[in-house]
Amino acid sequence: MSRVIALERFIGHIVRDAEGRKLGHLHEVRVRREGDDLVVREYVVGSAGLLERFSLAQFAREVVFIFGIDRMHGYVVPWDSLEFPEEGELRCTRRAADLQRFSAERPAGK
Amino acid sequence: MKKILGIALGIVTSIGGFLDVGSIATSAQAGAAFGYSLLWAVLLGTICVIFLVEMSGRFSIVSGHTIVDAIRKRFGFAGFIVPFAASLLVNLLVLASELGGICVALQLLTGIRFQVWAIPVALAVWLLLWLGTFDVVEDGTALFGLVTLCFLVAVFTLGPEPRELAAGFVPRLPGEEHAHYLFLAVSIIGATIAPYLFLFYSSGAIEDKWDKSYITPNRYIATLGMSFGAIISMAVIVVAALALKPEGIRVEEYEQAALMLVPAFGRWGFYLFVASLAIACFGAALELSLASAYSVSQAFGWNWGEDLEPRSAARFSSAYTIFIALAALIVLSGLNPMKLTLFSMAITAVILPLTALPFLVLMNDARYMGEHVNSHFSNIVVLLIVLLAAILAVVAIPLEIIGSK
Amino acid sequence: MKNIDLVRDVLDTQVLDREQRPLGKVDGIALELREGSPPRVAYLEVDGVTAWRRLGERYARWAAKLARHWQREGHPFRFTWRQVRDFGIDIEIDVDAERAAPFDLEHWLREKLIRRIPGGR
Amino acid sequence: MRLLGAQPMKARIAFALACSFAGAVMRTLLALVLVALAGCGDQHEQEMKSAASWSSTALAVARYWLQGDLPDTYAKRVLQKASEELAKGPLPDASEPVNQMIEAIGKRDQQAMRRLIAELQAQ
Repeated sequence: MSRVIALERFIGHIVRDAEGRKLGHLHEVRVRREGDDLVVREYVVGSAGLLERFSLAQFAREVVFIFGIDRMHGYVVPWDSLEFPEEGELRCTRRAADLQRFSAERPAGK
Repeated sequence: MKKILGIALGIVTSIGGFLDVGSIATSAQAGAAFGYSLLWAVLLGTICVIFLVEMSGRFSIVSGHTIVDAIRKRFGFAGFIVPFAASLLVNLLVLASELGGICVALQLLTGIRFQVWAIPVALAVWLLLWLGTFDVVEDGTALFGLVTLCFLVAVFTLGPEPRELAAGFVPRLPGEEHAHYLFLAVSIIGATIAPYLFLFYSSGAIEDKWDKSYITPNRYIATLGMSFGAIISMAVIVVAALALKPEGIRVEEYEQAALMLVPAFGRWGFYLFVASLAIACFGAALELSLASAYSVSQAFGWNWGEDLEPRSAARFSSAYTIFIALAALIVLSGLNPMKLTLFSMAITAVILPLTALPFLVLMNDARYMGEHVNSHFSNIVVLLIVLLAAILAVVAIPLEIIGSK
Repeated sequence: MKNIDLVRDVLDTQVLDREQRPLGKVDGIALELREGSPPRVAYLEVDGVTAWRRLGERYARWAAKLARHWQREGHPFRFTWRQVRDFGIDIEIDVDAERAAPFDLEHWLREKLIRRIPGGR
Repeated sequence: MRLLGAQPMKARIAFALACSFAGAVMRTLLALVLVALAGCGDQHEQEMKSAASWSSTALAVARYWLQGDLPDTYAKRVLQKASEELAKGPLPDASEPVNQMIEAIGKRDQQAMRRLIAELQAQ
């Protein structure tokens, strides 16, 4: 059974982990080109993902004293671990501790 | 050779675009009320606008995109729409001020009330956009804009004391009327760093199809053009300080400002002022209408371009048509054009961070800019001036409203 | 470019038609969530109402009410990744803008406004 | 492109200049904000200034008109405005001579104009 969702409406929404703890906001969706299709690999959650989206990691580090960037962090959620419910918040089926960390200093997967 | 011509033309263009109703009104008030002591505000604004204009040209050259286009992509529709709407609203107020400036010039000349002129003037601006091409608008504005050089000539005729003049560039507390001084400082900065200037410039670079060989010329055009514009703006302050302040005339209305060139030019002075006001405002009104229509089209991904026939860019042409009509309505409503202008300029300063900061983020994005990303120096200069102006404006506007009942 | 960041690189990107004419922006991305295999991008949308929906359902309703004046058929306009001819800073797709749904407003304005003004032809 | 990297010396001088300018701007504006917040707007003083300015405007217009430097329509219009503003303000008496100036322009009566200037100055 498959279902179609409007991705743009979930961008910026809060994601909670398996234990109900807040992981952060959904900021990026990484896809891979497979033939004529774009297939999701992972989701980036948390404020570091926002910086990544703005290509700001470099700039932010330079004005670290203004934004306090060292406290920014994020998680990489694999494609099979994020649920888009009909109602309510986005849920990650894993616990925060089991997820790959994502930091603005070293963009993961690069 | 062609490039040198281009540079020269660019410089002239920016003089035409730089001096507008905002600069004339704020500078005339500042000079009449506070002598040379607000010259530093023009300097501060000019430094910032040189950086911003150079950046916007560089951005379009390197990325092939206009600023609005790129801001929407980076910040998403939801993040983009609020600053965008705010900047359009301010553009509308400023356009109304420009149209008001032309109407006032006609009122000074004919004695017929300015509201009566609102519709003919709006029609004239619109007709030029409807029938003209980008070059006509840009170069025409530029050539006629040279009239405003008369303020510079007036400075030499009146001969200010150089040492006092230099002192005006050092910020100092005035003896009295602090709230009004602050408000004028903010309005001058707002008038100098008009966001439509760099939006227009960035679209212009695309319309003129600048390639990477224009990176260096772009720097000269931005620096020299904006500096010349600033010099004329400063000249207005100096002339007002020399011609109006000693008489005890404060500029509360354009009628009073119109006297400022008489000591220098005698009977020609009045006509030169009227011509400068009308032409500068007309040029700025053209650029503003275009800049606004550009941003709407670029925001929604429509086809745009002043060189297209109205028919093949219907949404673009409709955008400026509607925009000019709305501005004409504001003029018709009979708001005092001088007050409208000053407040539009101060509000411009308030929303400056909304347009300038996202732009700054783009300028540091290597995906767009590659090796041409901003230097730290230019980031910091723009960041500081823009934030400073905005914070001050937030303080100054309520104070001015309280002060003037 | 094998890996693409959907939000950064695709959403809100300028869409051009096959003759490089601006068609609109990528206002929405539809993901197909599949049982047992990773989600795929089903289609991309160019549609004002979709864009306004991102601010909230209320804005979408207003936009839809307004858009009813000029919209003909084929809304919202959708295209698949298969139709993408070039993907860089812009997305170029294999359609004719003049005949595509996002141009309804353009046609409507030509018809109702531009044509009635002298010099508009 | 990196300004600081490419031209260390020039950039350093520019930087020093910029810093001192920025410092002066900051100090002044901070002081201004404080002062402005403290003693914001004396209503009466404001009105006095405005009235004085309009009467000066009338005087200047009259003088320039005598020199033949201003067209009649404009001169009349400013004087009209000045008289209205004066009538509203704390110096309503000054509006009368200004009104007579408008008549003097209508009759192109230079003699009367000189007298009115003196009269207005006396106030």
